[in-house]
Amino acid sequence: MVQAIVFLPLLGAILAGLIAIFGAHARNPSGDEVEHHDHGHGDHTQAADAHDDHGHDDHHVSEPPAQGSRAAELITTGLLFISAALSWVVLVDIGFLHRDVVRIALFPWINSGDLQVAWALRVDTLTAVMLVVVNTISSLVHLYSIGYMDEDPYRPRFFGYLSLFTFAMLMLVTADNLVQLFFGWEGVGLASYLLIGFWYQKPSANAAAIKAFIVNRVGDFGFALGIFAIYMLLNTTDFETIFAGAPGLSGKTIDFFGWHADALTLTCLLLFMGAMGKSAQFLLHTWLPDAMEGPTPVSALIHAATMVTAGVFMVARLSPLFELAPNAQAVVMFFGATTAFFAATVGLVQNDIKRIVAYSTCSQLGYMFVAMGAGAYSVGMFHLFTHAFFKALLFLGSGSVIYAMHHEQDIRNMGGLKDKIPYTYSVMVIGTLALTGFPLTAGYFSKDAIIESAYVAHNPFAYYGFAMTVIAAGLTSFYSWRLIFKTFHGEPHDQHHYEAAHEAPMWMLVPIGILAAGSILAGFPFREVFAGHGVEEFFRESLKMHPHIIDEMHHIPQAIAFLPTVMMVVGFLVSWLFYIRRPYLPVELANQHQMLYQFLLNKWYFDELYEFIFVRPAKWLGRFLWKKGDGFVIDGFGPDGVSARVLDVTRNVVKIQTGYLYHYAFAMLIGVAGLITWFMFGLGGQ
Amino acid sequence: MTIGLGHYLAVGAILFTLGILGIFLNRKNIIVILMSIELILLAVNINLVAFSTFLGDIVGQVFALLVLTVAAAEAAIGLAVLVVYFRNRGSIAVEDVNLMKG
Amino acid sequence: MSFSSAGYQLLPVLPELVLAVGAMGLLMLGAYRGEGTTRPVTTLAVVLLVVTGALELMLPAGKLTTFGGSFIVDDFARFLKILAIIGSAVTLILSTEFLSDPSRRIFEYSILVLLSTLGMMVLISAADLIMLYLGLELMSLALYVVAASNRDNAKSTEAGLKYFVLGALSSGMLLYGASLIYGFTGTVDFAGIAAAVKTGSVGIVFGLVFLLAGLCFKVSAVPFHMWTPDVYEGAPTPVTAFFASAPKVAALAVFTRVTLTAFPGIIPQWQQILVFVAIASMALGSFAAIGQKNIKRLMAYSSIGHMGFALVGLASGTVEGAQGVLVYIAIYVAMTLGTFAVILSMKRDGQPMEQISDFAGLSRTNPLLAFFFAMLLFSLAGIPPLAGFFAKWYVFVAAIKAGLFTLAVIGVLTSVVGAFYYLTIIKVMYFDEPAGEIEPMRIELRTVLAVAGIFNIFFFVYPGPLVSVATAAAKSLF
Amino acid sequence: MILLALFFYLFAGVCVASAVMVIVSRNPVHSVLYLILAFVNASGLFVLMGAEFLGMMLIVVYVGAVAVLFLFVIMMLDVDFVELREGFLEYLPIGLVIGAIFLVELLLVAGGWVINPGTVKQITAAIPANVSNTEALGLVLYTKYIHYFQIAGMVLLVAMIGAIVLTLRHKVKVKRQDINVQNARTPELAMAVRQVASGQGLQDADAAEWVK
Amino acid sequence: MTTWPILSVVTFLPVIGALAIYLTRGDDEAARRNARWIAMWTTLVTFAVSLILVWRFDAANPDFQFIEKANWLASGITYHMGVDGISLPFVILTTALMPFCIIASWKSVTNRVREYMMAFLLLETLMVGTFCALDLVLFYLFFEGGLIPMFLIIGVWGGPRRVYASFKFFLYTLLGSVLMLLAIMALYWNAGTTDIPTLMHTAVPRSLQTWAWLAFFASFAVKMPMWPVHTWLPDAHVEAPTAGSVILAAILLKMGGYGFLRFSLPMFPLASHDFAWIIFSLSVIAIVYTSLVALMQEDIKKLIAYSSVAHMGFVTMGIFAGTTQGVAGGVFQMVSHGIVSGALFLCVGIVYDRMHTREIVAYGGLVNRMPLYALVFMVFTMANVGLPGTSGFVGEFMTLLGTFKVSIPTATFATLGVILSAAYALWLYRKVVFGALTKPSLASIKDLTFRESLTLFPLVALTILFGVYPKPVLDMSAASVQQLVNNYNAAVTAVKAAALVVQ
Repeated sequence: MVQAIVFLPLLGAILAGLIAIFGAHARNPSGDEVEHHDHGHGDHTQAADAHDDHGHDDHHVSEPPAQGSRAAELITTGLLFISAALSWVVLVDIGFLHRDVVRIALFPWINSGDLQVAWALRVDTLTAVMLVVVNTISSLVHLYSIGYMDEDPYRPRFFGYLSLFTFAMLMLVTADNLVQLFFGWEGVGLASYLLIGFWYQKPSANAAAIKAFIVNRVGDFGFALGIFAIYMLLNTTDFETIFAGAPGLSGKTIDFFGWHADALTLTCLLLFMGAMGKSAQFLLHTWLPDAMEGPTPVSALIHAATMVTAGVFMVARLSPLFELAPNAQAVVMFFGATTAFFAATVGLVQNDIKRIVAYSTCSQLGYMFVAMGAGAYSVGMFHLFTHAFFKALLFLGSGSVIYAMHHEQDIRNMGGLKDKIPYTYSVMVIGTLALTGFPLTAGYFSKDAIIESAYVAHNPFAYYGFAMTVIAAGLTSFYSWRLIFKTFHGEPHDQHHYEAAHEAPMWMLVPIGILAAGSILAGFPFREVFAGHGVEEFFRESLKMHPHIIDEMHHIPQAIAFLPTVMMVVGFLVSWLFYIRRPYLPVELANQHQMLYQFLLNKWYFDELYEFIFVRPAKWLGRFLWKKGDGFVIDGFGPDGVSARVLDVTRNVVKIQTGYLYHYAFAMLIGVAGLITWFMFGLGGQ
Repeated sequence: MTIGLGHYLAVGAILFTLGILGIFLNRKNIIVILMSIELILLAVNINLVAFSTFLGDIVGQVFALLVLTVAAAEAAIGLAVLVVYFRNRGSIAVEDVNLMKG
Repeated sequence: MSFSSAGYQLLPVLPELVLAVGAMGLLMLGAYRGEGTTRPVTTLAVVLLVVTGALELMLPAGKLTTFGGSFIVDDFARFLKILAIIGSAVTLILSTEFLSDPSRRIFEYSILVLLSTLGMMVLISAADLIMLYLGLELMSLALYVVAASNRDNAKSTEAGLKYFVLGALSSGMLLYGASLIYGFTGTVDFAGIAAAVKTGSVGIVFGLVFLLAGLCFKVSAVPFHMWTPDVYEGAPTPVTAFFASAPKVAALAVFTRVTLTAFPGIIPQWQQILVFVAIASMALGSFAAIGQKNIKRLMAYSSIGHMGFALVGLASGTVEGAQGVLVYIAIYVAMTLGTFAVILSMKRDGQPMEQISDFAGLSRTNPLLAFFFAMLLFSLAGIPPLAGFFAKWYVFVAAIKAGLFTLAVIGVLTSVVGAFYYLTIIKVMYFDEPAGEIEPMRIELRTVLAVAGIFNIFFFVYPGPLVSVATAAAKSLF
Repeated sequence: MILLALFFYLFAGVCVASAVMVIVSRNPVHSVLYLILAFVNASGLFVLMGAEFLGMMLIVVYVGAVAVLFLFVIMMLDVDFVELREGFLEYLPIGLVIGAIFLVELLLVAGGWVINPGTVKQITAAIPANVSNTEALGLVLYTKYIHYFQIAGMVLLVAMIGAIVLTLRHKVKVKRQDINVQNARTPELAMAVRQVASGQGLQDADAAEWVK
Repeated sequence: MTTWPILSVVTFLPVIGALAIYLTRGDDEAARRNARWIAMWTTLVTFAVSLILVWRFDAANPDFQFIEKANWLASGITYHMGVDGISLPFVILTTALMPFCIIASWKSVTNRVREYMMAFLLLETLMVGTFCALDLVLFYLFFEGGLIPMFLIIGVWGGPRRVYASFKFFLYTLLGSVLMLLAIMALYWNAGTTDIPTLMHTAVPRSLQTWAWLAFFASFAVKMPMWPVHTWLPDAHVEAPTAGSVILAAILLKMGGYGFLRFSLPMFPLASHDFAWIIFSLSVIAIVYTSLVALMQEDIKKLIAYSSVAHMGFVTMGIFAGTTQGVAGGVFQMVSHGIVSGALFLCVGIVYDRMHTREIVAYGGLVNRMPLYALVFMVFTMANVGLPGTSGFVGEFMTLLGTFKVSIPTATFATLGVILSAAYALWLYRKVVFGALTKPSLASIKDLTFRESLTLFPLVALTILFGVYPKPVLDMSAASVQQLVNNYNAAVTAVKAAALVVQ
């Protein structure tokens, strides 16, 4: 069953990929045909061919969809639904019926000496939760995409990528060892790269795709080093063995560039670096907003619900290590809290509908890491679980809006849409409620639990985490409602698009509906097993919780417990004031605090900063090393220089050969004279 | 005031050096170079004979005799070469012997 | 067979006698029959050389001496004599075209080559200083004449003149050295010298320096090499081929025999001389050749460099060293003769071409020739698996064993520089556009090239015979 | 003893002085004459050393043959005696310095030469007592050292061949009688009858053939 | 063991093919076709025979197998052939890639086809021989001999600056090698033999180890190539014809790594241990430096060439880490890089054949017209980046893992290459393949032909297969690698123990 869950998407990906390839190949002449033409008709045919094809490229959108598009869609979506259904079965089996942890060894991968890495599937509760999240969201996104992408000629490819992504994500969550985890980790990175750059004609999409991949690689740099460190310490990459051996490592140190670091702390920090990259945490977050260049379903699936939570999952998976490294936990909490606050502030002023949601995602991921840092792993997972629903919902809803507005994404050009697309409006409101933590929605339970866990955490950054998350809760509420108000309320700003706006087809509405239901229902029923007393029983060995955190969370002051809700209300009110009641206020505010506004609008200038610190120096250095290093120094003093010197010597040597007899005789004389002088003065060692 | 081996050898050495100097200091014509070579051989012969006498060994004189013979042959060849060279170039100036260099 | 004169066994000198008498017979033939006999005389000369070589091989095995020990026929002498004879014979074969020109129908050419070869054989077998000197002069005088044998050509006569003047100077130096050695040891016999010379007193070292200077001139080692480029360029091409092969064999032979049998007691002294000379030769040969445009001049520098490599083996002063020298010179002769066969075949419109640029595009117009030539050049550069590599291998192994690391390192580095100019020729042949057709290759050139080329390419398959013979030859010196 | 020394210095002095003159004379004829002088004095030195035969040979061979040959060639070539050209003197000092070093070292070694007593035992052919120098040489030259003699003969042969090859020229333009050719000549070969059209003369091609 | 000299057959079979081509005279179209087909069949048969090696190879035996020994040169220098788990993968890699090279040259080489094919076949012999030789002199013969055909291949069939590139290639490599030759001589002198198995069990004196190690290093570092002696590689790659680049990248570079494994580590363990820091530094510099340089390249081939240098940095680092994973990873990385970089050069060759330029700016948007090509190129780009699931990952991962144990700074800096490789590879892909197809010159460019697909798809399959299931290669070399590492560690520990006793 587990194999089916994991490999059905792969099968779908391969089938869709084949369809895409054959379709694309059929539309583009191969070199073979050129030869054929050459024999038959010569240049004329070729020229005509060329002209035809050029025409195609100019009117790309009008290109007919590839043959078999529908087949590809149905195959991948169907397989995904099977997978999703099976995932729920597995969750029930393992989480609620307490079946044993499943470990399926497939076949060996890297075997060398004591390094034994195998392909294996491991399903425990943690994995099962992820399976459910991934497959459910993915299947819904597939379904949604059938509608959303119906104008795109390259749908088979798109669905192939989507399924490929799902497969990689499943490999990630079912990994039994760090290397396989890394495989899935990079696999989702690849899929993300491909999907962001799906519209490869767009330079911005290509740039965003590369940026996503490379920034993730920066994280992976740390992740890889973490794996190496673990292997060095424990000679294994298997989770079971690592967890068994981890307690023995306390007190060990590693000499890391002269710093005698505590082994576990260092390892955890390195691994967390990977998580930061994948989960777009502060400093490595820059790729996420740019990733919105990809089609909206991709944003929903990858950049909201699943892939970006891989970092959270990884920390949860490695909770036995992190529990042993309190310093590392502190760092996790610091970065989580900072991200939560930072992303929320940036989200306040963004105008692109997807970017607002993206920053919101970023911020929510920060929340999850706060929980991880607090040691309340299950709570973080809870938020991951609920967030998947309402964030996917928000994205898909945004997609629906964009679809309705014919690929308009700027909220300043929207307004008043609630009448044109009421269904979308209502689900967006549901999503927003869940996100902002409106009582009894899914987000309410998970988010409050995180804030509580931060409050009670035994961590130097506990209060910082608490404060940041509370503030961020208010900000979240503000920008979320801002989005709703600017998009659906008020006057339409772009009359042309407004007129044309219409509700999306059923392919899209159904998945949104399901997600809306999930956004409400995913909270309460699971509250007990994620953030209550059922945690032990539910997660069993798959998480190593801080021993008392759940208990302490239940004993915090009432005032604290209500604080997030208060913040939520404040945020809503301010937003209402700004965008419904007094729409001129934000403009004035922005004008008065131009600096602050620009600072936020430009995302704290991170892109510019990185461009300045990393990208440009790297390019400069590359060019310098190439031209000066290789060209001037190495070649100049190496081969080219030496050969030039050789030629100089040659010129001089040849000059000695004057052609004059007496010079020749003179040379002989000097030779003999030199030698006898050498011996005369005993230099010959007599 | 005894004239020993060293004296003869010294004469030989001086003649030898003069012969060599004659080859590379001479810029006038090649015949003088050939003569310098004869001087060198003469120096050698003086050496050989001196050694022969002072060692009481006849081999040195035999050697000298052969050197003498060969020197004559060498002179003949040298002059022959010189003659054909002159026929080609119309000159035997040393610095004109410079068609090939480098 | 009692075969003696003045109480001396003549059997060991039988080949030399046959050669001398034969040469004089051919001289008679030519003198009485005139110019028309050039071709038959040449042919007969080759036959005579072959007979001489065969006789040399048929001599009883082991070490034969005669003339009171001043003439030695041992494995070493046999090996090198055969090599010198091959060099001379092949050169004669290569010369047929040169001699067929009406203006140059000089049958004496062949006679001179024969007498020069006689000189080489004497030189190779010489075991005292007088023999050495006489052999050397016999060889050299003939060489001076053949260098100028294109007597209507200014370059040829200039080459002869330069060669003569400097050669005479060098033999003067050699003689002076010989006289000092004689004076010090009281004998001219190598064995006697070896017995007398146990320490390097200044007088003997002076003698040695002068003696070696004379020998260095003959092998054209730096700084006694100056004649080489000019003479190689000026002399008629077949003569250049001759210069580059047989005399080098003889000179190197006597070099080896003198140093190893007459002066084993002062190895450190002459080792220093040889190290200096070898380094200078290798370096100069490599560096100066790069600037050349004339292929014959280039070959001159190349041979200077190669002699430097051969002397590296000798500098070690061991059996391995001697063996290395022998292998080196054998392979060198093969490579050189092959190369000159190519150079001789480079004719366009009846005119010989000597510029490197004339080889442009040879791989298109004459691929097989180009291929063999390229392989010869790679071999000269010492690139495995060609024969030239093994030549270098043996000398450098010997140097390493003797602890001459610096010499070895400099040697291999200069060989890299040397590879550059060989590559330049290959580049011209293979990478450049053809400069025009060349005349079809004459059959004798083809044969020589094919034999040399095949030896060169396939030497690595079965190197055993040459190596073992060289080993035996080297051992016979010790 | 003193006399011996005096003669030594006389011969040696004149010999060296004339050697110097050989290389510094501007006129090659003078050089040759100085060369002869040097040889004569050297032969005197030989006589002083007791090598009378060699002394005589030096005079006979060198003075009588070689030097005369030099003179002959100088006369034959009729060279105009070139003056020293400017610029060549710049190498003179260094040449002289090297030459001086050379000379000093040689003198140091050769001048102080002492026969090593051990080497006297080495000698192979001691000069027999009570025998004239010529006879002593003759005793070994044709017996023990016959091979040297023979090879020297070959050297002379080479010299002879070489000199002939290089210098002897068969004159190409000289007309020689060839009786066979004369006897084989027929009227057909000797003449041709042509029909010459009036006013046109012989065609060029015909003319060429005719002339040949 | 074997009844027939299988290794000699594999080695010299291509020579027979070359002779056969020589016998087909003429230069018309028919002769060219014959030459191509003979070359094709020769390489295929050679490959088939080499597969027998795989089949009969005993992977559990760490020693040399298929031994052949015959008298050759003087004492101690014999014709000795054999393979073990370290050399066999390279033999197979060579024989396997040759048919691809022949196919890749099928249409693109029209000039002097016979000579071209002969040169390639001779090159194959020399390459296989290098990996099979168990005698130092024999090894050197093959090792250096390879310069000749490669020199001609670059020089005759190369690009505009081919003369410079071929000379640089030849002289640079020769310079390194001659020093090795001296070291070989010194070893010969020391042990009286050049037999590799014997030498591996002969203790070499410490000082000789040092010098010999440095001399071997000079040769292999150039061949590898390691920074800073790498500059010949970009030039040679750029100017060489496609198949030449493939061979250069896939096989010739591996000779350096193979040499380190075969000689430096087993014969001079102490020197290797002493000098490991040099290797580490140079490797790290190579990885970071050349990656940065690759980032700024304007020529596709040059970029890939620089990336090769970086990837070879992982190999050297892994090998001299002296750990099982490092060494095995080095071997695997070389095999993988052989496939991947070879394939990348094939990819470049395909567009070069169409457009006759390698300037990156001349391309863009190829995916619009060449979807198959884009797919294939993507796979190899990702393998080049070291994406898990492709063979590129396994090698990089193992070498880094193996090195981390020994030197954390080295591994850390080297891991930076993971980021940089992504940067330059994806940048290249974006500039060449992605984007809108706006350049008129590209408008009528055609997708892969059948023949081109034939060269690329098997390599795609191998890249992914070895990425997911590298076991065949790893198992093949495991025993030999383990023995190598054990001996190395034993030697190093012994010396350390001795040093302790002295203290």
